Amino acid sequence: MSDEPVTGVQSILPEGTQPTPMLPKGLKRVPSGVDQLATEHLILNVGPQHPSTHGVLHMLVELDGEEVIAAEADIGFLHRGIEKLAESRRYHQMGTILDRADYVSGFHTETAFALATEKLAEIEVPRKASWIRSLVMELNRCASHYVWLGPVGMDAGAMAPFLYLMREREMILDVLEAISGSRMMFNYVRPGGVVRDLPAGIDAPLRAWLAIADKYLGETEDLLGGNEIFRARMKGVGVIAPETALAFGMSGACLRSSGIDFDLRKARPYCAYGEIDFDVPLGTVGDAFDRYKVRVEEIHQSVRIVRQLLDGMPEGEHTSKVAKALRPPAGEVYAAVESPRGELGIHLISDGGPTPYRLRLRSPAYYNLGVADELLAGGLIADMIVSLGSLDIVLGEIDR
Amino acid sequence: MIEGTGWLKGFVITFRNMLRGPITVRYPEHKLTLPERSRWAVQQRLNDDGSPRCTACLICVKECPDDVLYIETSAAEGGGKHIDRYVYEIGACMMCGLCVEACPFSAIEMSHEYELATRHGGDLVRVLLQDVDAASPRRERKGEADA
Amino acid sequence: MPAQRVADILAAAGVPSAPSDELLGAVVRLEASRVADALAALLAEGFDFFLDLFGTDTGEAIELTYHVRALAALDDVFLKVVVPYDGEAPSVWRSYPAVLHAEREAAELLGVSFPGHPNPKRLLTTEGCDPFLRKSVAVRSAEEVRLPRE
Amino acid sequence: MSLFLAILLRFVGLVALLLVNGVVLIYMLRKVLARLHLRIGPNRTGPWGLLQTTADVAKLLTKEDLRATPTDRLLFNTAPYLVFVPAFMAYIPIALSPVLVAAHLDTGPLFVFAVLSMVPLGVVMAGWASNSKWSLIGGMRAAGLQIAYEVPLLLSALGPVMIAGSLDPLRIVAAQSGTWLGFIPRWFVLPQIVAFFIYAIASQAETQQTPFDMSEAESELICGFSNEYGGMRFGFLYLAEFSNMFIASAVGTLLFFGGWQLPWVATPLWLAPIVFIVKVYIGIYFMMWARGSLPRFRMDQLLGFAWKVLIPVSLVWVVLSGVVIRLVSR
Repeated sequence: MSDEPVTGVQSILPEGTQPTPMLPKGLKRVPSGVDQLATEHLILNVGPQHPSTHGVLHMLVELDGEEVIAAEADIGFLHRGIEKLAESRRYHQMGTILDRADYVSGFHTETAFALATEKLAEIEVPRKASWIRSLVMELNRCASHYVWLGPVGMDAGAMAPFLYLMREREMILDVLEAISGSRMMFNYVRPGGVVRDLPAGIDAPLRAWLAIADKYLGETEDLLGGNEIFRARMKGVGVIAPETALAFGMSGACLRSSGIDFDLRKARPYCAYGEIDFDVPLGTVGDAFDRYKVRVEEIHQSVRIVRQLLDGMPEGEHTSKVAKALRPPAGEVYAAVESPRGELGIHLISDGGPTPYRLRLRSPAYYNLGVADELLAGGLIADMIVSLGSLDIVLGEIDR
Repeated sequence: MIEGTGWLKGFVITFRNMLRGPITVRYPEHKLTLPERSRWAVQQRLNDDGSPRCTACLICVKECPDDVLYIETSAAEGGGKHIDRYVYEIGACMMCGLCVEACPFSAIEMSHEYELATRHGGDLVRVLLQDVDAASPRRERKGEADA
Repeated sequence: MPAQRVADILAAAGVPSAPSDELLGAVVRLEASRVADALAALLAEGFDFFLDLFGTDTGEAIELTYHVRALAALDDVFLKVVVPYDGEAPSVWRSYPAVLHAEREAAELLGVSFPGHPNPKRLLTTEGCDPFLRKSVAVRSAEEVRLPRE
Repeated sequence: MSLFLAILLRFVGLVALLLVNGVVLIYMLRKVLARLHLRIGPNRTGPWGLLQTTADVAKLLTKEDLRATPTDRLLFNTAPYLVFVPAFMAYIPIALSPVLVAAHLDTGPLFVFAVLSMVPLGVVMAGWASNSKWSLIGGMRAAGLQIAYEVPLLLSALGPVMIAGSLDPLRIVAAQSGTWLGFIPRWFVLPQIVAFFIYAIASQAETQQTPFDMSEAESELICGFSNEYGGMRFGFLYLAEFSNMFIASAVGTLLFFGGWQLPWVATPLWLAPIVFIVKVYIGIYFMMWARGSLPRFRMDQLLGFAWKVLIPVSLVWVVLSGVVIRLVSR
């Protein structure tokens, strides 16, 4: 490394060039010409303290009246350097920071890391541990989709579904708390298995949720997808063509709503998914309404998966013996899970030490958000809010 | 735009939910029962006679990712260790439970104490043990094999 | 797909590379200056899904890893290039626009540059922040940042 | 009684009605929305949270009067009053009973619509003077919306007026007394059902309730034109909104639901105001119910709906009911 201290934006710019000002790429700053009036474009800062940016996202948009001409996502307000911190954590401690990356579906990040470590250290995972992981991940997927579906209804102005979905989400979080000890920061999945077996009596609250999940979700579907205003707001808004989705590395429901059938649970089954029967819903148009439909159907499928997992939960050990001070051999692995937002990958490089040499979190929402600059231009402000919401971004995971 | 009856259905659903009644828990009067595994503030587990189980082995201190535990020890008069202070900074604790998992003597546990809001910053630093002799690790290990 | 096949594809496009099959999968190592050509060739061969770009400080240089996938055949390929500290690799956004954010992130966190990037601003950190994914930048421990205990 | 005293009494009465209404409506909105959303609503201040809005008013009144430096001082300060005063004036011809009315105006509904059409002026003023982009967009939206929905609102009121043959609220109500076939109240809502629906939609839009809460679409514009306001200036904007709700429901009651009259029985004079208020509050409940159940339109869809659907339908309806009334009355 050079002795020169690297400071400022100059470090990432070629020699002699000046940093560009913070303005959107397609900025025009010209009279609009639409109505032959000398109207000037408006630069609007949406966020980082805006009710609809779902966290601390900052959107810089250029407006002609209410029409969005250019937009640029500005992220990093929640950057905590998780990838750097991971280099000083031992393997069994990693859950504490990985939970905080994607804070609405911590189990997925934890499991991705556990799978990567197990691959690297060649640890066998008991069958029951895999099933428990699948169970908690599916529950977590439902909780995450609930907390997407509600706010996206709020983005469109409907407040009721949000609060109704909180009711169901609470039931799930109670179950997750009973299993792991915490409602969101679980720290439960470890390399080799899970920390503790499922508690006795977890069946009852889970079945109680399973009994109402489809019915109550149906009510929300009537309130949102069945409502003409909501349909008018979502249909044809934020259309992502399949080529665009692929080019921007989108995954998860955003990719599937564009009609591309790719789900890691089917493509590369991990945990218990190889033994479970479920469908992968697909969209056709790739607009915000398709993303809504795909995610709602995913909840129904998750309910189905949870029912199967609960019925067929195997007996046995919940974890294999793993040394507390795990030192995987030097090497490099990549393991991924299908998180509620898409392919969440952990790229792990070990040098044989007690902590990872490098841990890279392939964050799905980070890549899904990449399309925003292209997606939002051309719509109205209201469309921008809905399109952005329909991407299901979680800033904790994007900024890491 | 209002061609369908979906919006009318919405009215029916919100009304039905209104009849279902609130789900809010009126917090200070009513409290939820926490699951047994709920992780909240760390507390000491004492023996039946009130003596600490802690041996001041410092494993929990080393394990804690946030470095919220702190033990000051000195040599006890009759040999062994004397715990001057066992300090727990609850304000920095994230209740991950790693210290409890690591403790070989089951000397600490996660309590269900969740009402942690306080008016004084000083309350966020707790002294869990003060001026007591640490338990002898050998005796504990025999009695508590695989505890 | 074995790494040798990937190397053949790259060789046909005139990019020399060193393939190896590792625990990670098919890994191909090549010159940093040729990475844009290599990825363009892979895109033409059906590697349509860009997963990730990230850098690792190996202690001597920065190793950039490009992870692409042929979605239909479910083949993963890892391209690895080594650039010196404060060195550069061409931006590959014309093949994969997905890399736009990742290149900005790698640039600021590892102190390399990507000529050809259309919007080379900082992404996650603010002006004056060290490229802290380098090993030479230490994480301050909790003891260092903590207020002194009384 | 001297003229001065009479005027003073009426003025005080109106102010009291408006303030009490505001306080009660805010409490009611919170409770109704909370119940619709499985919540409890305010329940800490006073029994059942009854004093919550009183506490809020006290808070707003005692707050520091802040104004950001780059705002236009004169316009910024006057805009809340320009919004509030028309809302206040609209109470004048509202007849709670045949005698309980601030001023008996022959053109009651017309007067209400006329003064309420001044509100957009204040809203645009507030939006522009705030020197905030969000406020500006909110103000422009509110103006566009109110202008668009004023037309169907007026047209929908024409039907009942044509049947009654008068713009006088007393005569409109009087025309709705009695029954058809002995048990159906002669309320204008039945023959004028289409006009009633148009009125309901347009008044929901005029009072800026979901699904028409464009100007303060909180998920888009945060707080719209009232973004930069605080303290009692914000209180005035807020109060005007709630008082408009009352006006909209009250005018609807006068035009379509027989005003202060009970169906089937003669209404004693002392009961009339109570009947009227109850009817108005039932109307307001429906407005709040819609607010709690529906998503929000997009601005262009909203304007398209007003100009392309509501106005043509109401025009056709006016012609149709005019012809029918002419034929029936012959």
